[in-house]
Amino acid sequence: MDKHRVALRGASTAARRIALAAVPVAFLAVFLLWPVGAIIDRGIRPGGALDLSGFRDVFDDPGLRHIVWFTFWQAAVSTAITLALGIPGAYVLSRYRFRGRSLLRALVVVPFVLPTIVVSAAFIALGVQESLLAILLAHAFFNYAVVVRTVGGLWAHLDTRTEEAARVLGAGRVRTFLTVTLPALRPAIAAAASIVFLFCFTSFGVILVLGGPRISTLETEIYRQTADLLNLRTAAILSLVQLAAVLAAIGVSGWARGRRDAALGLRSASETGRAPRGWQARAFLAANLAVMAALLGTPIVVMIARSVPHGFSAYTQLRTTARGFTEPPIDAVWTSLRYAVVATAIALVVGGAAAFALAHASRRRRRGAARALDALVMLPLGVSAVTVGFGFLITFDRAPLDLRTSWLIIPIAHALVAIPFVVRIVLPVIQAIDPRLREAAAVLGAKPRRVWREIDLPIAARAALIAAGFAFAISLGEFGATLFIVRPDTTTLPVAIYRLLGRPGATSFSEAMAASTILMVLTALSIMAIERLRIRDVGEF
Amino acid sequence: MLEIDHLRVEYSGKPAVADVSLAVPDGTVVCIVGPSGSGKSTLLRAVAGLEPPTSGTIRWDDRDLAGVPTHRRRFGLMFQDHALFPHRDVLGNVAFGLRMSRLSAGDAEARAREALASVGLEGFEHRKVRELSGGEQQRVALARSIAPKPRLLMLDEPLGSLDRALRERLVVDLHALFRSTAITALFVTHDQDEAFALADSVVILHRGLVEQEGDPQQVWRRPRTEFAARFLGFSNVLDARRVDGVVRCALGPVPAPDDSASGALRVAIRPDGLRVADAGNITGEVVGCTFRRDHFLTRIATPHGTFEVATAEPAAMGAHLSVALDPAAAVVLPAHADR
Amino acid sequence: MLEIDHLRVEYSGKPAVADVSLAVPDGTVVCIVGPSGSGKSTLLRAVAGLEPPTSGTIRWDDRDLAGVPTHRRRFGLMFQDHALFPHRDVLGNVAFGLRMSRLSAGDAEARAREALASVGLEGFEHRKVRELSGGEQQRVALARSIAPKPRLLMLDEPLGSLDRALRERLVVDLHALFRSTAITALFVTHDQDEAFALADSVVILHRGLVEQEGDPQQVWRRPRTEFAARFLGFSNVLDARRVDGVVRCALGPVPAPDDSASGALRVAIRPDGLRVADAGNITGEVVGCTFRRDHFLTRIATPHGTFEVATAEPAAMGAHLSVALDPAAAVVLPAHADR
Amino acid sequence: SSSSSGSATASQGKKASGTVTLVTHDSFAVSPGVKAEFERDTGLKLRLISNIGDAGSTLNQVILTKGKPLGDAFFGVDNSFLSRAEKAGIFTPYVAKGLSNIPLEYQLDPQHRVTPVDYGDVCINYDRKYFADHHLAVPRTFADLTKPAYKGQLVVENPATSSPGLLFLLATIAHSGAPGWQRYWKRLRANNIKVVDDWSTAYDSDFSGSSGKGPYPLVVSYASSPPAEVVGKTPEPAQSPVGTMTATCFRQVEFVGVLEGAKNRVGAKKLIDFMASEPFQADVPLQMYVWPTRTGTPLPTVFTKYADVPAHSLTLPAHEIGKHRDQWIRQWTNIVLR
Ligand SMILES: Nc1ncnc2c1ncn2[C@@H]1O[C@H](COP(=O)(O)OP(=O)(O)OP(=O)(O)O)[C@@H](O)[C@H]1O
Ligand SMILES: Nc1ncnc2c1ncn2[C@@H]1O[C@H](COP(=O)(O)OP(=O)(O)OP(=O)(O)O)[C@@H](O)[C@H]1O
Ligand SMILES: [Mg+2]
Ligand SMILES: [Mg+2]
Repeated sequence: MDKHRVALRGASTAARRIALAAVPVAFLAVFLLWPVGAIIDRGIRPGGALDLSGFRDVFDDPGLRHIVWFTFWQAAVSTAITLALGIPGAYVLSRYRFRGRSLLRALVVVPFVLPTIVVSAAFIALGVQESLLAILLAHAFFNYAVVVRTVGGLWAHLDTRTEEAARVLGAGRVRTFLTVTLPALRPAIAAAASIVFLFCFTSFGVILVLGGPRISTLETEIYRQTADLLNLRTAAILSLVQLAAVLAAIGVSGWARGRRDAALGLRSASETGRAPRGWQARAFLAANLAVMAALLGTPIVVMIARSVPHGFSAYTQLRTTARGFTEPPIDAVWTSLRYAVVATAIALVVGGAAAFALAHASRRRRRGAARALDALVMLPLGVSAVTVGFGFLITFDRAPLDLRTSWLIIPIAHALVAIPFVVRIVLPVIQAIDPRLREAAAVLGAKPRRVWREIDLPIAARAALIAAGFAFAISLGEFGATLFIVRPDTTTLPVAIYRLLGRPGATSFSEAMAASTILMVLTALSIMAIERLRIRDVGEF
Repeated sequence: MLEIDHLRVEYSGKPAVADVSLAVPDGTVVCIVGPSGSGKSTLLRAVAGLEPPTSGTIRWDDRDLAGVPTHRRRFGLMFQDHALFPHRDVLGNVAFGLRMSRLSAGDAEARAREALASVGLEGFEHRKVRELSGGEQQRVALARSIAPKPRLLMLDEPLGSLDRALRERLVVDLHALFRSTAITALFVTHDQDEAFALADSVVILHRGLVEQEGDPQQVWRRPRTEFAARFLGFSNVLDARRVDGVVRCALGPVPAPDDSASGALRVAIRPDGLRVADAGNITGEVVGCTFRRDHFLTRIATPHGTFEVATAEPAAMGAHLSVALDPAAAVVLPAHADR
Repeated sequence: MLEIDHLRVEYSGKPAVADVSLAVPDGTVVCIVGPSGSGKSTLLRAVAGLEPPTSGTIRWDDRDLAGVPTHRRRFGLMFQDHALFPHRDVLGNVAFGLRMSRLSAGDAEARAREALASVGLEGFEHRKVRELSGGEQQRVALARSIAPKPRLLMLDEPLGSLDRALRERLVVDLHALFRSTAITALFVTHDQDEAFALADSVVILHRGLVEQEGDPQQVWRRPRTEFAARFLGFSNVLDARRVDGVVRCALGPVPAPDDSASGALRVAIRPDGLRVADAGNITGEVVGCTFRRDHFLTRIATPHGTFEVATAEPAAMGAHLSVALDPAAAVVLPAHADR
Repeated sequence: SSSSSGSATASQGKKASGTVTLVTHDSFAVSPGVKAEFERDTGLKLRLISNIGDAGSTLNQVILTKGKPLGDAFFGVDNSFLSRAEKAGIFTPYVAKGLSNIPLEYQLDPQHRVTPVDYGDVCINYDRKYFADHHLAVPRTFADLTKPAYKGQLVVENPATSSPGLLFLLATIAHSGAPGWQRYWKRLRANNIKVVDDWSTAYDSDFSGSSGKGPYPLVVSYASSPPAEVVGKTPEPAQSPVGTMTATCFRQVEFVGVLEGAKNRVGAKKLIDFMASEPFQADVPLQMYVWPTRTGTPLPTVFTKYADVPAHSLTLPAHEIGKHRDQWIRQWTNIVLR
């Protein structure tokens, strides 16, 4: 009888968890698995019968084998470089209090929205030629923010008490970091690493522009086979290979995140920050600022410089309807903002539901289902944009999902890319919440939904805002991610930039740079505004 | 009225509470004492519905609580490690339970302020909880659990990190609160003074089992097992025998209750039940002496074991002293009780 | 030797330690007591190098520690809230400091096991720290801070959540440890028994200032301010006057030290310095009586205030009793000392 | 969501209404006034669905959605992809009003599934200032480009990923013939040409004559690049900073067609009529930097003043291109990139 009742209670909370998990599962099934599945299906079942002979062709081709190997290699090395640069940056931006910190925190995300061409122009201006090195540096440039934000989101909340304990026990700063801080950050670092790895694994623009035509990866090859050659058979095989690789990478990262989700004493982010004390701290801060300036500042400076070759005419020009536009390019700002708001909302809802479902699932059994969901939410980063884009075309062509030419398809595509970020930034923080706090709330009479609202939500709120800022930036910059989605006649800012770049003439180019500068400022401002948001009666945590 | 019946709670197969039966009648205060790790916190957690019982039942007013989730039980629990909400300020923590009970925000705040004042934390309303001293945190936790006036109040070490003066004041206040509101309470403490000052009934827990239970004075004066005796400060325990109705130990005859069995027995005496005599029964050498505020605790090694004796003056190490017994202070126990 | 000189530590402008000067000679044990929030933990944190002093200096063997980072000071600190490493098991926590001092892994483990055994936690080596009871966690923290044998050991409430029997055992063990290794130690406790049992010198802190400092027995018997007296349990404080060299209070004459000023004075008496007499100086009504293990604490309201009196038997509420004073137990204090 | 009233039964004379949707790639553009004129004249609303990808991938998207097209008409197939489009059967034939004003040389599909809208030339552009400063003769012929004097001066686009890149490859094939072009590219490679993946990298950052001030004075671009460099500059220079090697030009013609399965066929036809008409044709040069196909359309002065128009552009038959395109690209890749 007792057992039965307890089981009943378990069932109702389990039902709640399943309902929570159903949101991301349904969204990703419809907007990712279905279109991708459809396009792969066309490739491997051209006439209705399964044709896997493509596999042999692919693996017999040493060129393709090399591409697979190279794709792994460059992604792994890029990830290592990004982590090495980004973790100190995360520390500085989450633990030191100094003037201009919030601006800097917003600025590090700017690379995410800059067109690859701008970056490559900057790298070339710096004397870095098209090469492998250029690819690695550019990957570090783009993904620095991923590490800073994913890791910093947790770091800002870590209680310093255990670090102090280690110091008192004779551990120096580095030792303390390695033995106490690092294990606590492990889930966040593993999360950042997996995102960066997947980004580099499927990176497109950087490889094309900075690698030169001699370097190709699975992603560029899939693009070529699909978009240029319409060779769906080979593309499908390559997509499956890519998928397998991505799943393997996700598996490794899940293992690296560790099984034990130790609750950490979390503190308000405002309490853990301190002004740098002592010359070592100041030197460390200075070194990191120098890295940021070199890595992030240079391209930005080059971009701004090239937007003003003859004063600000390029900016004023954007207010008039240029050749090739049906409206002034500056109007794209509003379109971009509107899409970004919708995309961010979708990503927060879907990613948030996934994060909470995962946080609860990992505490008890059902690890198998949890792992599957965990991998599923990462998948959007591991699937070719061209595969998704072409998949959309052939799946959403009938009611009720005749979305191919609806504007909604664009924010949905942006949200797909942003969801992994939301999950990876929010989940480590939720998992670190001491379960005793939830128990205390329950004892004080809060029912489960209320516990969630009063404990999980406010504590994860800051992380969610960080994730929201990121989602917003992803949507604003959306370029590489959704290049292949058709769009109705509304133009987003990056598309306007691309159009301007696609036209000959010096003025078009400086207008493109001007639009990029506007995009950058817009991004920085939006992120700062989002992170200043305060959810009512939650206060600042 | 809370009734716990043959409760057993296990953590991964190992029992933390092995088999506890206990009743807390309405309006009474029951205090649980016991060594570290004996299952006190686990017992409270099980009553609050935070740990599922492995077996046994917990009932409130004859209703089985098995299917009732924590937030519906309307029990209060002050956690041993406080579990304050780091994202709320002091007032927000204390007002939390009041808000959950659908009090208006204004009323909740007023009552929270009252509760804070009662633990001496006026003016701390808007402090961050992580920036409080240990004792201040504990008082916030206490105020938080008391403020919503739960029908059963459970406190896990409520005054552990407070200084004596403040603790005595709060003991008096809690005592008044318990009496005036006829609150039903179950609390855990390591401070036996506190336990004996506040409780209507004391329960000694040992390895997840009830070792002894009863009226505080009764328990204090007449422990029934060797474990309980040692736990309550009867640090001198020696063998005894009952011969012809008289119980004798190395220190002399001891008055025995009628019901004690004959044959091998044990006798337990507190340090203040022994004294240094000019001609005691046993003589030994002083091996230690520490100051204990109002007396010295002198350790004297004798052929019958080492005795702890309360003395008014410090004793020199190595001195030879005799030990005598105040027979009224001795308690007779069955031999080979557990441990 | 640790020397603290006019130390001041502020949190966002408010002093937690206002002005403390203190010396801990090599091989001595200094105990800090004081009410909740008086700055005890902050003082220890400043000595450990975890809080920067606003002003004042901290020296070790005449060397100013201002520029020396925490991990180079080789001081041990047991945190009030333990601060155990959640990612390490019990053994990993205790061995941490040993590994930092470049001990081989094997040696570190052996010594960590030893330290664990000394706090009664054999067999707990591979438990997760989150799955320990409150007292077990505290013991792990204690073992962790003691194991590396730091040159200055600071303990913040080391035994607060342990039961009396275990605490007494550990007090004895700590005492032996301090003596045998001539360790220099600074520790904070709320338990005055503990303070007086372990310390060579006791410091009473109040609002970030040293209220009184000295030999434990001296401090216990002769508090110098009303605050110290009340803090040490002299709960009855009444006005007195010195007239013609004799100090008199409502309860009668009191022997006074020669140096006490004349005019308005105060007299402080512990509950056990008062007794119920057939014909005491003052008569009042019993307004409360609580059991205190070995006595009853009876509160008697009289025209001169409410007195707390230790009585052997419980007193009936409302009964009229007279109070008499044991003059030797009274302490004369200056009037209007702080507070 | 889109289109349509009276779609199936519509006849030529009837006034159409609703929305007509044009699927296109990114370089399609029309000025707002001209668009409004179309909407006013026909009562149709013109909706654009554009793709950021290049002409090839846009075409492939249209092929993928055959039968359930995203719109009613498709603009953006050029002569290099025409045969693929024809083979896929994505268009239905329609003879536009005003086709008679378009020279036959542009009407590459005898069945009129597509209607030519504009043409242009892909040519090598050069940086006038560079050659003047270095006292170097401007190269004139394909052969010149393989000379040591021009070593390391040319940047070209990858024909696999870029449409001007492909057209320039076709130019060399049209010029040198079947096996000859391969030898030619080997020599080009030996002369240190640079290959990049897209036009804007080549032109905006590698070419020295653009605002990018890159290191390469020769670039594969368009005959319209010289006028484009001048647009918006005040005062107008006497000469464009960029010149065109007219002997290297390959002709590109862009077409529009009615999509098979279009919901608003009548509208699509009206749109095509409009695109062949004078107002639209006159709008083409400054919107898309190409030349209008309709004879007698007035050109803006920047075009007449600054563009060097080749007397004879190179061409290849569309079916020829269609047959060999993939093979040529593979061969090119092996020669130039491996
Ligand atoms: N991080 C902090 N920020 C701001 N104020 C603090 C902080 N830590 C402590 N305080 C305040 O400083 C004062 C002294 O605190 P401290 O922790 O030293 O007290 P304590 O003597 O150890 O008290 P307890 O016995 O309760 O632990 C307290 O009033 C406390 O509220
Ligand atoms: N989450 C847990 N998982 C496994 N074992 C646990 C857990 N919590 C407690 N225990 C073990 O159960 C036993 C009882 O723990 P409990 O916390 O109830 O002790 P306690 O009587 O409250 O002790 P203390 O006075 O030290 O707080 C202890 O041996 C403890 O190690
Ligand atoms: Mg406990
Ligand atoms: Mg403290």
